[in-house]
Amino acid sequence: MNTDLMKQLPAQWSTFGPGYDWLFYFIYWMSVVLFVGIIGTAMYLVVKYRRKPGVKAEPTGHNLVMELAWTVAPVVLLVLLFHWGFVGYVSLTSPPPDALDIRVRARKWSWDFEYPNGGHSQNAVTVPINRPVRFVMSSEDVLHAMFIPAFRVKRDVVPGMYSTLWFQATHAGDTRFFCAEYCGAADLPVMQPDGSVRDTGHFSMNGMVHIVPQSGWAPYLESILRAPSHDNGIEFTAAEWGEQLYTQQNCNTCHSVNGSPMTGPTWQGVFGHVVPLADGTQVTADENYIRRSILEPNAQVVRGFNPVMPSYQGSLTDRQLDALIAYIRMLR
Amino acid sequence: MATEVAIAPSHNEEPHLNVNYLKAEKGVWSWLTTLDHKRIGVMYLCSVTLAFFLGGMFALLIRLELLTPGRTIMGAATYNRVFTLHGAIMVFLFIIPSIPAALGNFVLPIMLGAKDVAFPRLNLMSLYIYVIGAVFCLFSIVSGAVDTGWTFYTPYSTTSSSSVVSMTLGVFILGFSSILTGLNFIVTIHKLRAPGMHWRRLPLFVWGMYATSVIQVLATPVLAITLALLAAERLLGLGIFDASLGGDPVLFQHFFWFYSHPAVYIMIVPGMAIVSELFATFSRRAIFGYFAIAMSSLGLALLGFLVWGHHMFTSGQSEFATMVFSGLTMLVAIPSGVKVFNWTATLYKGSIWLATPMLYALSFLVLFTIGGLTGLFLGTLSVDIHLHDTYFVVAHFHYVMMGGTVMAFVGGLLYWWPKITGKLYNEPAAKVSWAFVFVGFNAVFIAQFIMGSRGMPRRYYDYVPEFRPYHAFSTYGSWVLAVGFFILAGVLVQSLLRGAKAPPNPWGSAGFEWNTASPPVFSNFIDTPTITRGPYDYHEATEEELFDGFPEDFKKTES
Amino acid sequence: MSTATNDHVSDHSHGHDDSDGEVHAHVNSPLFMISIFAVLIVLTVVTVAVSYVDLGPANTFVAIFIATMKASLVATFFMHLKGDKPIHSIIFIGAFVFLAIFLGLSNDDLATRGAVDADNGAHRLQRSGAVAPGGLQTPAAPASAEPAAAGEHH
Amino acid sequence: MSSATTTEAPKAAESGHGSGHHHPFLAHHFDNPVHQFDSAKLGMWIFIATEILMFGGLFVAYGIFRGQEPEMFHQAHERLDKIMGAVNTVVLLFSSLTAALAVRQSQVGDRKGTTRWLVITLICACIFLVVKFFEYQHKFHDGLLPGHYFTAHLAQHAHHGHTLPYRAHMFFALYFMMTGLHGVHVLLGMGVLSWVLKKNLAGDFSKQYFTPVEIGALYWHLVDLVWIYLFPLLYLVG
Repeated sequence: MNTDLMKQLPAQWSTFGPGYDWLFYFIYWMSVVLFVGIIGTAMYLVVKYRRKPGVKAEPTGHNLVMELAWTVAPVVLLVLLFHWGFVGYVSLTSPPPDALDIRVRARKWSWDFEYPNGGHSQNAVTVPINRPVRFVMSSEDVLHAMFIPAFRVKRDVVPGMYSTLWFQATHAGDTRFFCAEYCGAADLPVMQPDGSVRDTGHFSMNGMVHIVPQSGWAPYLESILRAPSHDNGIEFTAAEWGEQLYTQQNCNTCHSVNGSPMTGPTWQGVFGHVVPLADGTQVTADENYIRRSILEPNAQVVRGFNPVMPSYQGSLTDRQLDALIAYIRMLR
Repeated sequence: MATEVAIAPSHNEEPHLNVNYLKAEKGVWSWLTTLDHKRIGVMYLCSVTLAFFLGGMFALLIRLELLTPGRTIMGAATYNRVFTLHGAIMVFLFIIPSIPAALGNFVLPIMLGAKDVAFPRLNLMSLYIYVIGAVFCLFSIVSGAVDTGWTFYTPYSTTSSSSVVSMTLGVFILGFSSILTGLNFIVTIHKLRAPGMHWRRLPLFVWGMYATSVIQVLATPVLAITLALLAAERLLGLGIFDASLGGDPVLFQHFFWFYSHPAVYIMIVPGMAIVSELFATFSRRAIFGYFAIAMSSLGLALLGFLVWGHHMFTSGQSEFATMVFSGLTMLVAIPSGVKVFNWTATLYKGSIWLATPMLYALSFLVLFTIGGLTGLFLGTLSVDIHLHDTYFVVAHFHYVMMGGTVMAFVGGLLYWWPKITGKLYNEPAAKVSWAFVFVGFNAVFIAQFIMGSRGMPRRYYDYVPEFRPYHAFSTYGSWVLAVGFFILAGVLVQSLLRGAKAPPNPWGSAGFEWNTASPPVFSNFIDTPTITRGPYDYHEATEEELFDGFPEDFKKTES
Repeated sequence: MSTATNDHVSDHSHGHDDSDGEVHAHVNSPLFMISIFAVLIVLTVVTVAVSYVDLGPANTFVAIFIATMKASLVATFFMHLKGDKPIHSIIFIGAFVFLAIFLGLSNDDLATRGAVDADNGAHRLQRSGAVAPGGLQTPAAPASAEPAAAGEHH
Repeated sequence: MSSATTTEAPKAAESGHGSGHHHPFLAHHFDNPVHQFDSAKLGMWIFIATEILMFGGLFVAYGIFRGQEPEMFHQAHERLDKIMGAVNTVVLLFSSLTAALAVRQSQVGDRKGTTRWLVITLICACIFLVVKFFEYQHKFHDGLLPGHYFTAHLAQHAHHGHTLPYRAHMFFALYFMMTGLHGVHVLLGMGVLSWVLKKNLAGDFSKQYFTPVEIGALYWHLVDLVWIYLFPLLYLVG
């Protein structure tokens, strides 16, 4: 095993990192010393006083001083640990007032990040370096938790209340965030557009944190409101963008594009057709119907399906909605 | 001791009181309706062993699935059910009843010089309640299995389509079994001590059982009401824990951990209790700091009720509560440390016999020390934030629960095996099994410490490829561990079938339970014993006398 | 069992049972018990009467105080804690101590959320007023809904 | 104050036998009736402690939610019937008295008296449940139900022109859980007391052995104790 594999902590990329790592390794080495001390002594005694013919154990005495010592001595250490841990925790929970707020919405099993200018990104978040960033997080369904190992931060996302988490990145680059609070999994693997099959669930609720230099921050914010571009600089068409959003927004978790029904109806050949609804009526799948189905999914549920889709109100811009509709239209 | 004949039977004349309890009555029915604490203990032992086997199989499946990223042998939904079942079975069906209800039931009354526990009918009832609860838990497997994790956190558990109600009902019922065992032990310890068995002469195993029983009695009812609320939440939409109805999901965690943190001490304190006995017996020396060890058990029992919030540092709990809980959590280190130091001091100037039970006791010392020290990381607030809900936590509690309790359980099982079955087991083979278990265990969980602190979250079906070496190593370790347990099973089966007949005191222990025949007679003692010495008075006997009988004990019967 | 029994009993019942073989049961006179009952009824009347007077938060305090008085009477006399072995009283009071720990440390969290970062643990964002998703949705019928009830209680 | 005394145990010991022959109720692992009685009573007190913590969970939930929304609790509690609650309180207190008297008669060896007081206790328990039934019926009718079934915020259930806030279902969730669990305990208590009554009628008890009467009564007092707290917290102050 190479040495990197044996390292106890991942690279640290936030202002919390140095203090955290110091305290972690302090406890680590303290534990090593205590472990070697205690277990070493015990093993030495086991060998030295192993059973020998004719040698009898000596009666046990008392040693009040020693007993008091090992009861009281740890207290000093514990108070110290508590103090350091507490100081670290206070800074972890006290975001500076000028922190940049990013609104985070968690749902089974994706993350949505909303930036101050109203733009969104899914399952990947971009933050500027050397600037305090505060995540204001909420969950629509069950408990989730935002965990960014490189920043040494974690906080549960609880339905019905907001929770916050802040950090200041010190290093440009990409690192991963995870969902750390168990939130289940889809019953069946999900067909990907490329035909592969993949499971989704708690374990797939991770993504990348892109830390960009200060100079890259404003251009990034601007870019998220526009359609993405191909490598040659030509902007995506609406349908192409829609196809990208289909996976980015996890529509593929429940909707296929090849005609097979999943948790939700397939998108293939739906546009312009008459759709039977659960309440017995019918509706023509036009732009308005699709738009409404994305924003208020449970208003008009297709017959044979359960009203389980979360609302995308607020997580898609108008232009993104148009792009998705264009994509569905193309699947006609 | 007065010259007195055997205690006459009461209304029930059938069992032969002075006959080996295994043969006192015949037939399956006599087992199913027995009120004898020893037989009930044996039946519990079989049940928890079965549960351990089942939980262990699920553990092997988990490790096998995690051998490679992505799908190895099962889908994600199945994986979630498997790890939930592993946790729920191991916690509720195995660890909690293992030492108290199985071994404790067998040896505790004998150690006290009592003929039975205080309420034999309740004792039998608790076994049947356990079986009924287990049936409900296992029924959940066929009815779709539970995928919530053993913690049943809301709102996932109130919205999950899996069979949560069957499992919670099962756990609810199991709780009553646990309460009855605890209640029975407290009364037994208070009321059924033999003449001369003062509180200061109680074996440390009994002190540990006493502390455990107090927790069982005080904490388990809260689990019952929590699960009742959870079931009502699912069935009626009660709303107490459901944010969409104005409730508070975090409140569920308070309710759950108010039981489940003390439950951690229901699991570990009995382990410590056994280890105290083993250290004394196999060092041939009174335990150092008897009083400190006894009181530290009670201290742990009390502290167990004050620190539950340390499971919730990142949960959205208020910063103030988090601080209070962290401070209180630190205190747990003190009684734990007291025990470890006293055990180590017991070895000093002893005559240490490295029989297999002692090897398990020493493994307990090593592994529990690691488990305890890694607990310091998790109790320290800021450090816990990064480690919470990662494999670091998984490794930590397995070091305590498995490295601690299971090692002690196996050690205790082998130690009392000759007493329970009247047979000796193959010592060299048992040593081999110990070596596999010890090495395998460390291989499984050391890797998990490293990947956890490097950011691998727990309860993950799939993982980023970076973590693959650790997972693979851990899985290989699980196979070594499994081999160890299979050898152990072979040793025990061989002993049952072909084992040599055990003398009354094969270890030469000064413990009172070894004064009885192996296996004990139906009423434990032919004469009610009078206790004239402490349970660790090794200095009062020579090595030969230890095996043949304490001079003190003869003095009193001859008088 | 002669000597053994004596040892036995005096040992395990904490020296309480000096007179071997006596069931230590207090037999109160019926009149005494009826007078306890009368006090309980008076206390019930008082607590109901007080509930009609608006004392603010003191109402709760008075109600719990009177209930505790009643409970103590029942436990002391009807349940014979008086004159009984002290261990029974210790167990009984001990249960309440652990209950107090449960309530105290849970409330310690619930009552102090949002103390450091006002948005953390809040059901509604301070600046925008947005209600956290997944929480209580005020139903459509507006007549009954308290306009800002959802989650605003810290 | 007097004491019921057993003299048999020491005598039995002197004659060199276990005392079991003289006491058909005495289990083989106890020395004498006192020993058995004390053990049973200790066990019952421990059981009472578990019951207190079990109900305690609900009281904690009550305390937490009430602390968050005292106003809503206050509005909601006004929909409970104080008079019915008070009547039930008196009934339960009286039944507690009669249970204690049953124990007392048993202690002095008055089998008929024990029967009389046990029957009265059971009648009180029935009255309690009947009153409870009418209360529940009224709540059901008014839509004062927990969670999804709560409809009292709708206009058709307005009470003197007032509708309750939607969140009031929390109060009723707690109300039904607490009184429901208590009701279950009343039923269990009735079962226990009926069993004691049956044994008493069969003549199983004596001055030396009245453990089940004592234990059953202790359980019944516990049911009363819980109600002593439920009544003011739910009906009086909300």
